[in-house]
Amino acid sequence: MSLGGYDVEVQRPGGLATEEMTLNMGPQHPSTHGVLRFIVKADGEVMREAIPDVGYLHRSIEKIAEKVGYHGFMPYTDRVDYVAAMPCNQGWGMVCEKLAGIEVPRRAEYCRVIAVELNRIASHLLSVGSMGMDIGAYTPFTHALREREYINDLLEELCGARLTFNYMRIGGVAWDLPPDWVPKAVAFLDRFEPLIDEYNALISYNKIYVERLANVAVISAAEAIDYNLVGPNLRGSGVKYDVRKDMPYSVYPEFEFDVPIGTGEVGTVGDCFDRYIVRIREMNQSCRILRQALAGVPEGPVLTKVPRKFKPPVGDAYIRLESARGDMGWYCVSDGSEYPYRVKIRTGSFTATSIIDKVSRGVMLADLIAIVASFDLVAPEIDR
Amino acid sequence: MKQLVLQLTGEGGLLAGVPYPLAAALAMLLFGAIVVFVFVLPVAGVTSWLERRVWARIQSRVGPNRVGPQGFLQWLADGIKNMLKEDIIPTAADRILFSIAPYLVVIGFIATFAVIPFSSALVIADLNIGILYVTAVTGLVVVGVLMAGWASNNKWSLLGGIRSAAQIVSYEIPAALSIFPIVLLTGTLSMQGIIQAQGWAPWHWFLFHNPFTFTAFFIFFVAALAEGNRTPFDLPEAESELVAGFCTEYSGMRYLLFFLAEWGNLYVIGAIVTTLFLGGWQVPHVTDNPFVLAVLQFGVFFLKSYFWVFIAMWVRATLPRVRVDQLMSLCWLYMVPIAIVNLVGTAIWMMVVPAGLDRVVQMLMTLGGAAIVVGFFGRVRFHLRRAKLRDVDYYYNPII
Amino acid sequence: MGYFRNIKETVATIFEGMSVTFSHFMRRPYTVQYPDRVPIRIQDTLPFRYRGILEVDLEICTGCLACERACPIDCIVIDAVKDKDTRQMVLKRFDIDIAKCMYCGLCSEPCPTGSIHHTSEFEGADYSLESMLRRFVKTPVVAYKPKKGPETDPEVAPILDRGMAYLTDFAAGGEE
Amino acid sequence: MSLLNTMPEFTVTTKIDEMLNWTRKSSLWYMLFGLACCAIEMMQTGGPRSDLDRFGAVPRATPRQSDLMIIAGTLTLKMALRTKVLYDQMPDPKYVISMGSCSNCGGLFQLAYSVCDGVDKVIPVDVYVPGCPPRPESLTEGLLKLQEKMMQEKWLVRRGEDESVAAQA
Amino acid sequence: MDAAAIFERLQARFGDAVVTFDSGGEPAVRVNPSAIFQVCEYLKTDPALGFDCLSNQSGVDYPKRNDIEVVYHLYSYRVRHACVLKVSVARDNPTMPSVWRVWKTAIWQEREIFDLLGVVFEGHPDLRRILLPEDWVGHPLRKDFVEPTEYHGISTKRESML
Repeated sequence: MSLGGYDVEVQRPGGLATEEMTLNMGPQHPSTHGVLRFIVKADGEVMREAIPDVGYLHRSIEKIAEKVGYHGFMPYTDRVDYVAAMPCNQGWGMVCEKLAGIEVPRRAEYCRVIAVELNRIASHLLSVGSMGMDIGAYTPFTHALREREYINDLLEELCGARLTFNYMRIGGVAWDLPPDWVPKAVAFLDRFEPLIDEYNALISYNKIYVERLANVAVISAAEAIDYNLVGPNLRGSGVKYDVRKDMPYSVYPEFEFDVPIGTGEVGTVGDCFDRYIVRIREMNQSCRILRQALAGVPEGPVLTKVPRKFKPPVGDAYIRLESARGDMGWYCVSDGSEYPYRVKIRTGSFTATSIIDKVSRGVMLADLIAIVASFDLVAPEIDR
Repeated sequence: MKQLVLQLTGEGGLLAGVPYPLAAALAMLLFGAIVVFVFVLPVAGVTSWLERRVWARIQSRVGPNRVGPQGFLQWLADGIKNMLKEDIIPTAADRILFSIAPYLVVIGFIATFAVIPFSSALVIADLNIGILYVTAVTGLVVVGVLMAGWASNNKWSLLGGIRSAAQIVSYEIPAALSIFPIVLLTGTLSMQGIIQAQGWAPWHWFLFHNPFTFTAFFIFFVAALAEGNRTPFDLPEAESELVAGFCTEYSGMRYLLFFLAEWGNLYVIGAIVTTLFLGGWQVPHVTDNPFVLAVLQFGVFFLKSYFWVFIAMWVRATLPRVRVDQLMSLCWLYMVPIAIVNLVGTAIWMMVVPAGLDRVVQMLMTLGGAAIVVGFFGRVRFHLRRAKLRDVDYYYNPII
Repeated sequence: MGYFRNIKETVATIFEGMSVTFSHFMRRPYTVQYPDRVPIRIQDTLPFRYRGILEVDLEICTGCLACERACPIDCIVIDAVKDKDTRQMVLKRFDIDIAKCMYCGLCSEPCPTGSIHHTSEFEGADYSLESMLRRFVKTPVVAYKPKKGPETDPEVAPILDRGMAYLTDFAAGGEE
Repeated sequence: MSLLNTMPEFTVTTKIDEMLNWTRKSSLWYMLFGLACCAIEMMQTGGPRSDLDRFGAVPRATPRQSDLMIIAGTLTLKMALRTKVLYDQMPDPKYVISMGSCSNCGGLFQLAYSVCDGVDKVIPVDVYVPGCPPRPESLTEGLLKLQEKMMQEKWLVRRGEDESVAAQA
Repeated sequence: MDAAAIFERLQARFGDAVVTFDSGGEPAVRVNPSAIFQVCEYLKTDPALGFDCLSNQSGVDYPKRNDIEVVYHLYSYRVRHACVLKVSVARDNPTMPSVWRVWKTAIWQEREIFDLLGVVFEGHPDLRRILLPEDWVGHPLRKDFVEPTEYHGISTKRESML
């Protein structure tokens, strides 16, 4: 049911003075996903603007990199994006390997891809689940958490931790796939894929849910590129771009998978629903990649010998990889010493937050929640 | 009740000599107090526990099961804890309004119990304007909620209060309009009268009386959910939007009252729906013993109304929340027009349809209702099989 | 006819969603009822690589300080001094601050004997930070000296076997 | 509560105390307040696998209705001031669990310039849970430890002389 | 188009005084700070270059050379190629034009560089601290940054228990 037009132009009889209300949403608010603050100027339920105030989780990870050395920084990369820590691990590994010109064994690349894709599913699950929760449905969230537990179990067996993996090393991965692990992962996929359909039946195509998300915060492709949106947020606006496909790294060219984009099936291309549904479809694609990768893990070592005192030559390197929140940039400057000279991490959430100010003008308060959820913001990724 | 009082005040009764009006008033007060303390409080509490258990099962959890047997005493622990917690009145709040508001909300919902007919005898007061009284008295809740939102001097509370006021006031209209077809059919506003006009079997219920009452039932249930601030219409306390809505600043005892009202209201919704559409306490004629009959009727009524409480919990665990403008357009664009169609339709139905056809339609409607239920379980089975079909029963963690 | 299609879609999708949630009444809950209502301890179900609270087998600690150096946040402190008379390494202190530890596993990778290792233990909640300091050396002990041949001491041999087994799986791909 | 603390110690008062403590510990509503990585594990703890609701602990969005604050994650200096405000908004009796290395003592972010090393610098902590992040069972254990502590509390009976002085100070 | 080709185009347009080629590390184009806006505008609007996205903007402090280097990683979604620009500004007076009119994403990325390194972008609409609190002193990613001992009464150091 098209529950009312979306036109929120407020009409009031002449002479009735209204006062603008300043709402302070966050840093502690149930739906800001961690510590994120919005200074909302509202006219009743309609927002004039919502200015994001970030930095409540600025943990100075980039400065710490200059103090702990190349190997020691690996555990910190887990904390850059705790929901999808594997891509961050991989990013740091890749940028160091590019600096020093290290070749990664093929088996290690497969291990990396498997771990990253599992983690991507876990991250997207949390994203779509919390989206459901923010819209007001709690059950999809707990179902998503339930499936996450299986992935956590798999990753725990692979690398010994549930969230902060510290799995990858410069030049490969720390641990080989455990024996009997591959069938378990395949069993998980067999179990998980029908559950995506169930999830869609439960929430994705629910009329109330669709109405809440369709046509909200439409971002055109040009705007998305201008604001440097990446990953599912960019693809939701209809730009068919995936670093795994368009700037191939690791062993991704060996796998067949599609890049889902927003098509505006219930509203306009680039609305909240498109950003949401892209994530759901990406989970399917990740399952596809995982099946191919699990079937074709080559034999061989998983780690090249890298000296404990790792000293890459002077220079800088910039790599891009597709993390769960999209194109993640790692820039590292080396001065030839044991410690990185400067590390800069360009993350998807940071740039996505910068567009909230623009798209939130004139929408309703409840829509702000949907917008924030649809960008899949993770606080430390914004603040680092 | 009237007979009981007459018996007591009559010759040789316990209260012989006491004038009847005084005795009747005392009896009403006593029964009211019993209802509140023995029935309303535990029902509200147990409902909150049950809701958590139902939620938990839907969410693949187990829910509270440590406090007492199967966690049954959870509501008691919650209640006593909240009673003993520090009661904060924010310095910026309007002290008087802030303190009164929860009581208004509680009065608004407890007062409805005055006319709920638990059996043919068990009713505090069988008002001849019973159903009108219910719609009127629940209006107090709006005042309380709006007062709470305003007095808290918190912007989230204010927004919650305003949303609640707009919502309850709007949804009173479709709710009332859906009651009218029943009033048309029975010709009475008395709750007992409405129940007496129905029978014990489903095809005697107004739910299956004709297509218009069938629709009216759903309109009424949805509107009642909205009035009770239940998901998908829980906007006033939308946790992910307004922190905790109008009760953001409330703590301790005062919050407990809101808590009580929320779950107590749920039962009221169930009871009214049962009265209006599901034949109330009507049971097949099995005995003439008034005591057994009362227990039987009470049991039937309680189960029927609790079924709708369960439905409301289940809906809450399933559906997302609507937006505030959608809430309004849902009311004014969809529910009010349909409710009016129902009203007119029922009137025409009463005039046009002959008595014989009436019975056939009722049987067909009942069959249709059964078909919907069967279809529903078909879908449930489909979902179960899809999950099971490829569920290789391979659990990684040995404990699970 | 968008009006009636909206009503139809709403009813249909809510019907579908309700059937999904109802089907969960017929599925098992997934809760592991830690701590008491579980058939086996959770710790025993955790995988071998699980990085729980650190533990040190002092019998096989060589006092090489590799773990202390590897730790990026200095949560391990070792005092190892060379006894002048016996020319042996003596461990005077081996403290790990589990309140600060980040459970990354970087310390157990370079350990030559698998002395410092992660256990599957995760229960360590306490009322004060001081009690979360793990002091392994109660009285100064002599550090372990790796032998050329197989281990002969019957007390140390099983511990060393365990340590080496841990190393082969946990730090198999360790650098250098 | 201060008025009640004047009663002498009897079996009755002890029993009542026990009952009150039981209700408190059985209904520990925690604040939905996640800071960083540990927040995800806190969600998982409330999730299906290790359901905190079993112990009667449910999340509440507003500090006014919560008894327990789980500091889940790194507390930055910018956030520390807010956390203090939130803690002050909670009604007595209130408890704090510090979850994970970062909130215990700064953990791996002790090297950072913008991180408050340890939540105990800002608000009093009842239970510390180690881990980075602690797994859900670990947090559950922390909650049980807190319940143990709560059962020792005395509300009705007179406190020792030194204790009441300390309470006044 | 690779870095050398892009440089040739820029050289032809702006001349040697404005752009130089930097081959240390990743090949990059070194741009005179005063001309960065014009260069960026050209890079975006020229159809063959078409750099429609500022993928990453970072600042690096070099106290030895006494300058702060701002690095632009550009990407073109249209042409699918990338390029790196480097701009050096004096460390004691780090001022350079903002490019937010070319790419909106620069608004926040420049704010971050201002916050952490103290580079002032002229013409920026909203140059405030972003990650650190408003009352913070100093720019922490500079190499000579000294950690404050106290912030609003909270000491920033913790004695190790060990």
